[in-house]
Amino acid sequence: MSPEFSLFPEQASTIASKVDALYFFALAMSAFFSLLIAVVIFFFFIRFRRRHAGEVGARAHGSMMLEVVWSVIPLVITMVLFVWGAVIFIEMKTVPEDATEYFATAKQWMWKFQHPEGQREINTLHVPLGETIKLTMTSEDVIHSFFVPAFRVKQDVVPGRYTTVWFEASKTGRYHLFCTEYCGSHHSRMIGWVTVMDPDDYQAWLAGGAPAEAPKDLGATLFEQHICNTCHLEDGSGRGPSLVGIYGQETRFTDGTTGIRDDDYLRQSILTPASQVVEGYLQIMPTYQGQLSEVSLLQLISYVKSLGGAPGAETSAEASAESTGESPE
Amino acid sequence: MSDSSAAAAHPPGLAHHFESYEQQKHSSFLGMWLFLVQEVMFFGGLFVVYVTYRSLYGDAFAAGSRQLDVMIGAVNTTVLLISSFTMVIAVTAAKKGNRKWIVYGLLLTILFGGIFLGVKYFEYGAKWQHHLVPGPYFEWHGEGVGRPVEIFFCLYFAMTGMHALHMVVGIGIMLFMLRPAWRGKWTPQNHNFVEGFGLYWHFVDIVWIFLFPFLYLIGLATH
Amino acid sequence: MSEHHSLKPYVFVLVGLLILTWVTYGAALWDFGHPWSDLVALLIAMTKASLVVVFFMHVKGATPLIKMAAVGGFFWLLIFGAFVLADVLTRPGMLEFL
Amino acid sequence: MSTREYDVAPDPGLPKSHYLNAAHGLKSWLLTTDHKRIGILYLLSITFFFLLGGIYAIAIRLELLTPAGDMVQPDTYNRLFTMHGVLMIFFFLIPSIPAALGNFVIPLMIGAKDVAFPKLNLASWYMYLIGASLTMWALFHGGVDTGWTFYTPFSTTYSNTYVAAVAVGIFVNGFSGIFTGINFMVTIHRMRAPGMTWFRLPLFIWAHYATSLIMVLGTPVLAITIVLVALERLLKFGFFDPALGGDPVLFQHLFWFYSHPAVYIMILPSMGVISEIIAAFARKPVFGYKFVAFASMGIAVIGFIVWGHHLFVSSQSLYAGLIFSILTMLVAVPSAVKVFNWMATLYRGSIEYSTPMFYALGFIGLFTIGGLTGLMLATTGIDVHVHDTYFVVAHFHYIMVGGALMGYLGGLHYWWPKITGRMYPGFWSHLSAGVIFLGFNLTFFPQFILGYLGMPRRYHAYPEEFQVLNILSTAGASILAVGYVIPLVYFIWSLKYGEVAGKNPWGAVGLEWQTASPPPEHNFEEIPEADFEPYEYVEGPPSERPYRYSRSEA
Ligand code: HEA
Ligand code: HEA
Ligand code: HEC
Ligand code: CUA
Ligand SMILES: [Cu+2]
Repeated sequence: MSPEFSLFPEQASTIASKVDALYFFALAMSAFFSLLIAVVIFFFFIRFRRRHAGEVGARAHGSMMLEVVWSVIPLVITMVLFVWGAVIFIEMKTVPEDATEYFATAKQWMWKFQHPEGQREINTLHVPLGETIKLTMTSEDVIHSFFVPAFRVKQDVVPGRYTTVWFEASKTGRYHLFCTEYCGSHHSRMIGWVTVMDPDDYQAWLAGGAPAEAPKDLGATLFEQHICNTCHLEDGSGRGPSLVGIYGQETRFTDGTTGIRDDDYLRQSILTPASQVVEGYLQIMPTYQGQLSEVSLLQLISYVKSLGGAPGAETSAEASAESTGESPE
Repeated sequence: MSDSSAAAAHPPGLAHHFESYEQQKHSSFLGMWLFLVQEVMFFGGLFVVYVTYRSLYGDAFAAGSRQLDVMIGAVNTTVLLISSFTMVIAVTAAKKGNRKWIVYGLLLTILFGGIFLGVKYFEYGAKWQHHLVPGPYFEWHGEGVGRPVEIFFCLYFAMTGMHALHMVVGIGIMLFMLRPAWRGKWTPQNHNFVEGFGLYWHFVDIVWIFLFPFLYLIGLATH
Repeated sequence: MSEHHSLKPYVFVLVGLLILTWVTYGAALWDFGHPWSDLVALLIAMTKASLVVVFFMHVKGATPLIKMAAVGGFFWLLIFGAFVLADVLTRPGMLEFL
Repeated sequence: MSTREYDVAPDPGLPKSHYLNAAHGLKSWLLTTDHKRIGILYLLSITFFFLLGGIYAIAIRLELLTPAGDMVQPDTYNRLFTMHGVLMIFFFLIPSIPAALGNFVIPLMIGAKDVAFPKLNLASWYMYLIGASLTMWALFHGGVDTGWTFYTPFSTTYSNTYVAAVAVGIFVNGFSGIFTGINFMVTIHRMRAPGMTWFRLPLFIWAHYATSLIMVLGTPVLAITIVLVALERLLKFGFFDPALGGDPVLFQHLFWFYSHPAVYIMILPSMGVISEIIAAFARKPVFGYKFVAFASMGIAVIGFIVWGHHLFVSSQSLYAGLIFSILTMLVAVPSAVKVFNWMATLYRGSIEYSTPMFYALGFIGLFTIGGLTGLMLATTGIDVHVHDTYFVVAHFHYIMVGGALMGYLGGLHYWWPKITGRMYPGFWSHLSAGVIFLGFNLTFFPQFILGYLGMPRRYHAYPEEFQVLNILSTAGASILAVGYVIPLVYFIWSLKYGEVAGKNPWGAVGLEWQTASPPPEHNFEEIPEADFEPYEYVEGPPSERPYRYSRSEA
């Protein structure tokens, strides 16, 4: 089961080969300069060793030309590294629009995952091959970090906010999942597996699992349980604004500032509604701090998102809406 | 500041490793200024935290700010500015070698510094009574949620507390300065200590010049 | 350092400082809108601080080195704050505050 | 093999009166304001903490010999690497060269009787001692388990170890650094001997000027950050814990605002040492003196605005990540300038094979590898993969152990005759330099591979496929340990049995070599004058070499 000893990690995501190409470039550059410097030093060391006691070195004080040359060359090389790295980094940080949203909550010392179809897993995550997967993550306690070496992706999982990571697996198999942010006693045991399956196998796997409700449907239930629906009516006639179609849109607050309604904003609206009050409404929404678990929050948010909003926002909702026959927007 | 072992060949008040009063004076001022640079960065850390949370929790900070009494803040600012002025009196007197006025200047500065701290003491007391001290006792009944407002008060206490601590140290040093001042230790040639201390006191004043608007005034306009 | 030890200039500075204290109070009552109110307060505070630094702390007439030290600390703090804000203000959903 | 054949007029013995015998008794040490004695006090303290930190390192390596966490409990392991990091960084490497060697030689090099504020200097040592004592107190009560980075909210809310005690310890110790920094800056500005203009200063002085700048501008931010952590921990002030409304990433900004520049506090003095050694043993002025000098300042200044490269995956904004990445790249330029100028200094030099020189060459090679892998980390696209893996561990050990520590050892070997008046045995010192170099590479090179394979750091137990490389690393560490014990022995031995060194055993240029070894209490018999350019080596048989600058010898 455990992988064999090797000197290089497997490539199992679409981004892995891009990272490796850059890495090899940097490695070759580093090896070149390290060797160059070592060889030159050795040569000088032998060639210019002291021949007799009173000898001194040549009186060379410097050369402007040389200084410029050996400033500019490193500058150029590092700029290449920067730009190339930035291209990959931006790609890593920009979630493709067609990504399917999965959820992860980390806590000391385990990973909890939930699939858009509702399946839950602990310390393992099954994903279909070739599909773009977006993980929305948060932590219940300290900072953790989601790291799958074979995918070359990593993202800290921070309490109190949502972070995302995306990947598209390119090879079926079982890959290590590590927590890479030190998080206490069993940091080193907060490891698991990501299993990449053929889409068909994945469907079979899903079917085999206990039937579960999608997060957004669970969210809809919570929305009623926590009487959100008493204020947030769909037509906007309630005491609170309608939540239909708001996701990803801009809003104005009473203090004159504006903001985009993203995941973090929704979370803040539910936990600390008074920190930003939507223009035209009174500050009457109660705080739900301490009443909703991180998992419930994610479900509520995915419900709000399923009510539609900016393009690309409701992708996961759309995907699941098809199965339930409910239409967003 | 005198070093007994090597003092023989050296004029009084000039440490053994310096060549001249001039060198000693420049050294001690540069040292003092670098110390103040250090202080700027020290308080600066707090200001950066402040600015960050102010940009994250604008309304809550305004709400928290409204809990402070602006009048008290303004009066205390005045008191502190006057104490800076009385410190200038002491330093100017030291330059002239007027030991009587060094002592008066210091006494006045201690007085105004003391008033400032006294007022702060009552302000803190009021915060305690209103459950505005962060931690388990904190309670918030005003507009906005408690947490961000609590952070405002965390910063309020950290910043004013650190400022007050600097004043307490300053007043302590001034109390120790009274005796040598009266005995005429500081002369027109050598009064680096008084002048250096003056810099410290003015710096503490500057910190407050920023704290006053940041803590007391930000909530005035809204509501 | 100037050799005429008159207190008169310092009285003017003190009066200036006191006036500015009440000016900043008055300005705070006026709503300039976000973030201008804060900036006005900051500007007045900086003016006051400069008065103290330049006159009370005798940076006027000090050696260039001392001048650099006096400016350097605040300048460095500014850089510190600017780069922290470069993150805080550009986090998703934050840029709109600018 | 004697490396001192040109020292034609050996002194008959140690000078009659010098700083070591100027006063006697424990009190004369504990209350001394002599920068040389304070340097010695620091030297002893940091050696102690290096050995202690090294013992922790050995324990770490032993645990990692096998994949299962079978030697110590997980909590114990976490304390091991935390204490290792804290002791090595705050109580060994940061004070190492500045407070021990710098304290000793800076006033000598610029021709001053002492530092500008001798009492502050002593106070700084006591601050160090108090800080260290608090840390030791926590250590005896079980240590701390937060990692040396104290990330919140783990450190403020979840850890149940003595975080506050260590925090206060580091806080107090911070002031030792601030005092040293202020002292050096004023000393360098105001205490230079006549004729010692800025561009006649040894590069060691430039390096320390830059270092002091960082100490004064950076350390206070760490201090206040620690105060906030302590407030949050003790009084539940919610600065950083999201459960209390705080922002944990803000803590990381504050921490790294100090701790990244702090890595330059560790490396710049080492670079200063290397410049001295290379010039002395190639008998040649440092090539591009002004560029090397300004490179120190450049590194210090740019180094302040790159801290965000530790936060690429922390949920810092994408935009900030890119800014910090490009700024980090810029540090490579002054670093490269230094390396290339050192190489050019060797060119057409008259190179003597001596222990300090071996360390200097080791430094250049290992620092280059460490620095170039640092650039990989600064490349955002690569760092996402290797962040918080052993790749980072390897990077910083290459720079800190391979670079900074080698520089420190080189400096110690270079100035040891000045400090003690005696030489150490050539054979053993050459041998230990070799053993350290080999052991070092065996310990840390495999960690680069481990890191890219994905082995996370701060792991008590690890998957089996990583074992082979870990065994190599542990084997290297034991060789390394032997390498470090050898100098310990021969340095102590030399105190009594070492050959008397004389004023200037290396035939080096510089004011510190113009006074007796060990120097008299007030450094110079008469105030020296610097009417020579830096590193001005002049041809001729050593006996009649016209050291124009040395009045007393002429
Ligand atoms: C003395 C200590 C020291 C020094 C000097 C450095 C120097 C550098 N460091 Fe390092 N670093 C650490 C100690 C140090 N570091 C530590 C302790 C950590 C981990 C902290 C923790 O998390 O616990 C760390 C972590 C660290 C990270 C974060 C990694 C992560 O956690 O993901 C990064 C990322 O950018 C980085 C980059 C750099 C760079 C670019 C330099 C540059 O200054 C290097 C410049 C030098 C060179 C470039 C070599 C010389 C140049 C040539 C020979 C010429 C040829 C050059 C070219 C052609 C370009 N370091
Ligand atoms: C100056 C800094 C410095 C130095 C010199 C070292 C030196 C060493 N370090 Fe250290 N290291 C750090 C700074 C340093 N380290 C930091 C900052 C961390 C990160 C901590 C964190 O994650 O929070 C770290 C982490 C770290 C790890 C990663 C732990 C983990 O992430 O799980 C490892 C693992 O191999 C390691 C190994 C070593 C080794 C083998 C040495 C060797 O070079 C040590 C060699 C020295 C000796 C072996 C001492 C020899 C003397 C004796 C044995 C004396 C015998 C005793 C008597 C006679 C009484 N270090
Ligand atoms: C007592 C009435 C009330 C209840 C109950 C209530 N809300 Fe609200 N909600 C409001 C009001 C009023 C606003 C607008 C003012 C504000 O932003 O605080 C609002 C704003 C919001 C917003 C931001 C909308 C926007 O346009 O940006 C979200 C999201 C939200 N609520 C979600 C919820 C959820 C989820 C629940 C239940 C768990 C809930 N609310 C329960 C009254 C309520
Ligand atoms: Cu979770 Cu480490
Ligand atoms: Cu860094």
